[in-house]
Amino acid sequence: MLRYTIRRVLGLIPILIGISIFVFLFVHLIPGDPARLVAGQDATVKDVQLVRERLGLDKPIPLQYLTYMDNLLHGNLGISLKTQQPVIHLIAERFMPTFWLSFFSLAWALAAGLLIGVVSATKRNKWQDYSGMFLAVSGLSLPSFWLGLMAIQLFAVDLGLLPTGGLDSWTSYILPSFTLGTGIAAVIARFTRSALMDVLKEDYIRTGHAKGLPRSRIVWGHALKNAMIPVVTMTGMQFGFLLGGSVVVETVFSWPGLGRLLIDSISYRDYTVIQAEILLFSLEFLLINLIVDIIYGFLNPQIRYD
Amino acid sequence: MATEKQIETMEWAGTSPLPARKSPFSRFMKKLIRQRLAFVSGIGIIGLIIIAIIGPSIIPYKITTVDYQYVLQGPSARHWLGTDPYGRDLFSRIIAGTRISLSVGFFSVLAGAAAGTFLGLLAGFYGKWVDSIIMRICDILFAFPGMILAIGIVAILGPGIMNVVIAVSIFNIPSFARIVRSSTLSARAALFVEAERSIGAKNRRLIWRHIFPETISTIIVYFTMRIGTAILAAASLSFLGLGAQPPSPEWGAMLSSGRDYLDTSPFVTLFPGLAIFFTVLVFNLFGDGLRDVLDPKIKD
Amino acid sequence: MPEPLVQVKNLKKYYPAQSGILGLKKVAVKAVDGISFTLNRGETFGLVGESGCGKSTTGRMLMHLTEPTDGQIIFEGKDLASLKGEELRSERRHFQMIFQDPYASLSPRMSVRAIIEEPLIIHGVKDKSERRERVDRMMELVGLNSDQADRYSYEFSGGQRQRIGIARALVLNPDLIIADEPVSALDVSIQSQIVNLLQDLQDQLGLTYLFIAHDLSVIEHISNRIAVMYLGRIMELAGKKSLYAEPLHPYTQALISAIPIPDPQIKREKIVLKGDIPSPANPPAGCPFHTRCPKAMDICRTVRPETIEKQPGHFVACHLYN
Amino acid sequence: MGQPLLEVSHLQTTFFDGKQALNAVDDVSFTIHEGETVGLVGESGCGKSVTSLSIMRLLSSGGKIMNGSIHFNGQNLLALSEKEMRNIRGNEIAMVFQEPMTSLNPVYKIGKQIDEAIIYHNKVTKKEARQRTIETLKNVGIPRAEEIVREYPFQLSGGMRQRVMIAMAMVCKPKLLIADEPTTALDVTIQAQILDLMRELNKKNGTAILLITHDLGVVAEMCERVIVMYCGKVVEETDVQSLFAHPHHPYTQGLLASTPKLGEHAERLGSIKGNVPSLNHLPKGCRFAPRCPKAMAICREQVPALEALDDGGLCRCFLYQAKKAR
Repeated sequence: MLRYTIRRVLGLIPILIGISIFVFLFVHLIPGDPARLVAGQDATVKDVQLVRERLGLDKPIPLQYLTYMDNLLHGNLGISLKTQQPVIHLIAERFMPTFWLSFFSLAWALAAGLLIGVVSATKRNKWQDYSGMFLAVSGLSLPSFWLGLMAIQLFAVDLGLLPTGGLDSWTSYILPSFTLGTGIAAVIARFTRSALMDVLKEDYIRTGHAKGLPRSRIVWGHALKNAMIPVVTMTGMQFGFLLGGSVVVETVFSWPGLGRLLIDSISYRDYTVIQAEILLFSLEFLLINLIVDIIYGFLNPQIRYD
Repeated sequence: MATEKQIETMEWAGTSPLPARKSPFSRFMKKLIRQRLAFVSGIGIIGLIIIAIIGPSIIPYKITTVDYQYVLQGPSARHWLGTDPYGRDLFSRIIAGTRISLSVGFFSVLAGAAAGTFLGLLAGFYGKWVDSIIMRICDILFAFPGMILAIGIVAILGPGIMNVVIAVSIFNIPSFARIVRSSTLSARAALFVEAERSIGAKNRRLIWRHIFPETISTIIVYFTMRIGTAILAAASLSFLGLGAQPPSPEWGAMLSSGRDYLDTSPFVTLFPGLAIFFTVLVFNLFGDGLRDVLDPKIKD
Repeated sequence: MPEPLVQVKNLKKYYPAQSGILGLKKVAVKAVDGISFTLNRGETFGLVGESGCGKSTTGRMLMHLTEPTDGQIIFEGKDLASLKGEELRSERRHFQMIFQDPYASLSPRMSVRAIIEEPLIIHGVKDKSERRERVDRMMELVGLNSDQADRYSYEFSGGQRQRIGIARALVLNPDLIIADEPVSALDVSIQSQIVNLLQDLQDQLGLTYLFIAHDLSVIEHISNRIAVMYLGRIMELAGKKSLYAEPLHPYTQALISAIPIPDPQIKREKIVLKGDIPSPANPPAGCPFHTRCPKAMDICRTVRPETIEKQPGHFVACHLYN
Repeated sequence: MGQPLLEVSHLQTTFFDGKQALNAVDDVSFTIHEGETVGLVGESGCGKSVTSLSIMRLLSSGGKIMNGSIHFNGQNLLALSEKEMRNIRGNEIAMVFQEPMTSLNPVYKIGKQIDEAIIYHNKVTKKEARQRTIETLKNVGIPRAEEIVREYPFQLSGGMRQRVMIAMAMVCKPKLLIADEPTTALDVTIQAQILDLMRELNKKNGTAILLITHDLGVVAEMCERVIVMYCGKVVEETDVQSLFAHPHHPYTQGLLASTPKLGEHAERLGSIKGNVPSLNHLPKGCRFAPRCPKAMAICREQVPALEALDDGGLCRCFLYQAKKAR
């Protein structure tokens, strides 16, 4: 297990370096002169030159990259072009609302997805299965922004039960989490169903029956524990979907989080913030997948004992 | 060479008549028709394609016709699905939008699939350093959540529907590369490919005549399943203002412009959303059916 | 005087395996660890052993499906192990292989004709009607109805599919057929059909067989000479009569005694070996069999026994005879 | 001879695939007495495994017992509720399968998987169950049983896993053990160990064994009585000595001739022409007739009955019935 974990962590290093290069190159890939971008469209040629020197943009690209990495490791993500504040402050402010939104969405997705998946697999080809899978494929096909708008219309505007947007109290979490988690719940449900059905075909399930165990014990004990192994891995992959989806859902619900900051920054062409956010999102995704890999190791004795 | 022994061997094999000849294609069609839901959604897809092709020429109103007399009208006999804030006919705009969504979904997946398939075949067949390099690049691309990668790309290239196609195809590359690589690996290890190798077939023949056909059903299934996702992603980007720009009748963009009138005229957001939902749904259902027939091993 | 067709000298296959925290420490899995034997023209040479003994790897190395780590495979004065590229490809048609699984070894996408024709196309038989004729002749030869050449392989039963596999192997007129467990996936009544077919084809075409199997009864029936393998090494090699009448190696003795004989009248004293077959990743030092050998001595635990010719043509690697 | 322990009569098991109904087991009857070892022999698709799964009532979906009865200790298993049947499975009738590599749950420890069977069938504490588990593991020849209970299946070899499977089957001291090709997946030297163990358990505990196999050698070594099946029907049933000395049914004769015998040095093997027909293309009349070298006109028209022979065996063949009639 230790060996496995160390290998996973070490395996991340080349990916981290790759990401940092991509993100660093981001500003350089934008058509036009980066110094001009920073200085603004109406700056004089001299001002642009000053900015170029101040930011080290006149130096060779590899050297710029090293400087960028040095700053990064010291927690310096640059200055926002729009507000002139350190980017790290902007992000820190917005981090927690996004974190909790992701957390509640995932919790809802797991609860709904696992339940539907298990019921569908055990009631194969019965009405429970058909309705479960109909819900799931619908959830998979719903545009989240539309689902969010319809939910606002129904629960906030028509019924007046919940806030339409923003973050004021815990009730503010309900609609956005529901919207963001629905698509993932659908994926989890479908995946759980097929994983569980595969497991139920295994020889050791037959062994369980031959021992005289009741079906409930076989499904919830023997089968589910095995089926969870691939489900956990897949849920980690879905987290990327969650982070991407949060941009959309935060826009719909005027959520004070990272996703909306990203969209706002794009409309203001605030490239340092965009750059930092892309880096942050991918780091988060990698971290989640590392955690998932470790959970996977714990579920799978073959790895745990390796 | 013909001896009596030959006749004897004949007899052992038993020349019992075989049942009617079944080609792989006829087996496939038979199974597909048995999947009723997939069959119906296949018809749905054909319907959508027809609408995409002839729709713009049969719609009752020009999609750009502004009519301030009929702003935000509810559904009526005159405007079946009502009108938008500029008094344009929603039904006509939604029909016209079909072509945009379908082509964005199709071409972005096609480009991603072509590149990903090529890379996946190379990585899976040659292994070693070719595999390492391709897969490490895919790992890095994978480390960016799909939508974030697309947003980043649009931020570089600027908003616009073409750039959305580029962004969505780039985030499709690594998923296709991975899935094709793994089915290449299993095909390469398949005994009949090994048998082919033992006869002395060259690599090119192995890849294109034996391994690629093995991966094709996986690619087709995955292709269909990804179209739905791609349409959703493109609509989301347009909704965020990064894709198609008004007055384009792109569904996501229409939805975005209607959201300010949500409380008074919900149909302006309702109908484009239903169009997206229905389109993505038929592709997902068809993909599910294809998967059950062609390659039950693929998971979402 | 037997005429040697292929000489295998000190053939080895080591697979790298990783261990240690970072997987940096390389440990070799010795799948085949220095084996030598000669295949004579027109004979059937049996290679027998339990799982992990390296018998299939040996067959695959002869076919160049696996690159040998070391050693020589000498055929017509050339060392095949060192050949590469085009030269290797053209030498390949002298050696052909029959596989264990008649289901997986035939492409589900090709008709029977296309499958049998494939070797001809690859080796440059351009004339379509000649190919057609050769395929038809080959199908009749292995007992298939050539009218069914346009069927797909999945429409046939296991035994018929194995016949297709045999036709594919024979269509290039090879010298050597490597048959890797060709009957172990088949039912008993079909097994004997295929075994008989292989024998008939050998008589008619003068083929040489390397017959790989785990089933000693089948091996004994079909082979002229037999090599017994254990953990990558040949323990004993002899003509079939002397191997069964007078097995020298304790492993061979145990193996023969372990086979259930379909005759309840025969009561034998059984040698039941203790313990499991060790993993080839971590084989015992000295003689690989010493952990289970009822006659193991001290020397067996440390020194690898040399192969000696105890009687003419009867080789054994065991300290009991040194 | 002891009491009849298991009495299968006129069992018919059908698999439904779409509109097709395939009789995998068709009118099969036999008995097993206490302490007896009976072999059920046949090639793939002959219905031997389906017969054993029918006895356990563990048929996969699509399979259904349509007819017949299965009496165990005087109780008709087919009339029991699912809950009552659970009390029989693993407790009075236990089963060992062909694939030791996949028949154990990979995420549970060995000990837990055996304990479970004890706890479900007996009123014992976890500690007592564990003790019995260790004891049983020792009885099936597993060294360091105390440590093995804390290990996972992937840490054991195939032979050891099959021993664990046997221990799991024997832990509640069943009266009948059904072993479905228990050694087919194992190496020859390991097979010898497992057969040895089963013989010993049969002698020591008096457990009756229904041994399902395709290997006539295993049958000759293990069984007292043999039932030969072909295409879902019993074609011959007799004691092991007469089966090998004087096989009656042409199928049995062909099967024996096809099997190579060690040290016999025959030039050619006997063989049965043709292929086993699939269940949806069964011939009219005797199912073996198209492959039978002695087939007569009547064989292609009518299905022969399973009738007693002079030496006490049963055979389903017109050859002998014709003689008798004459």
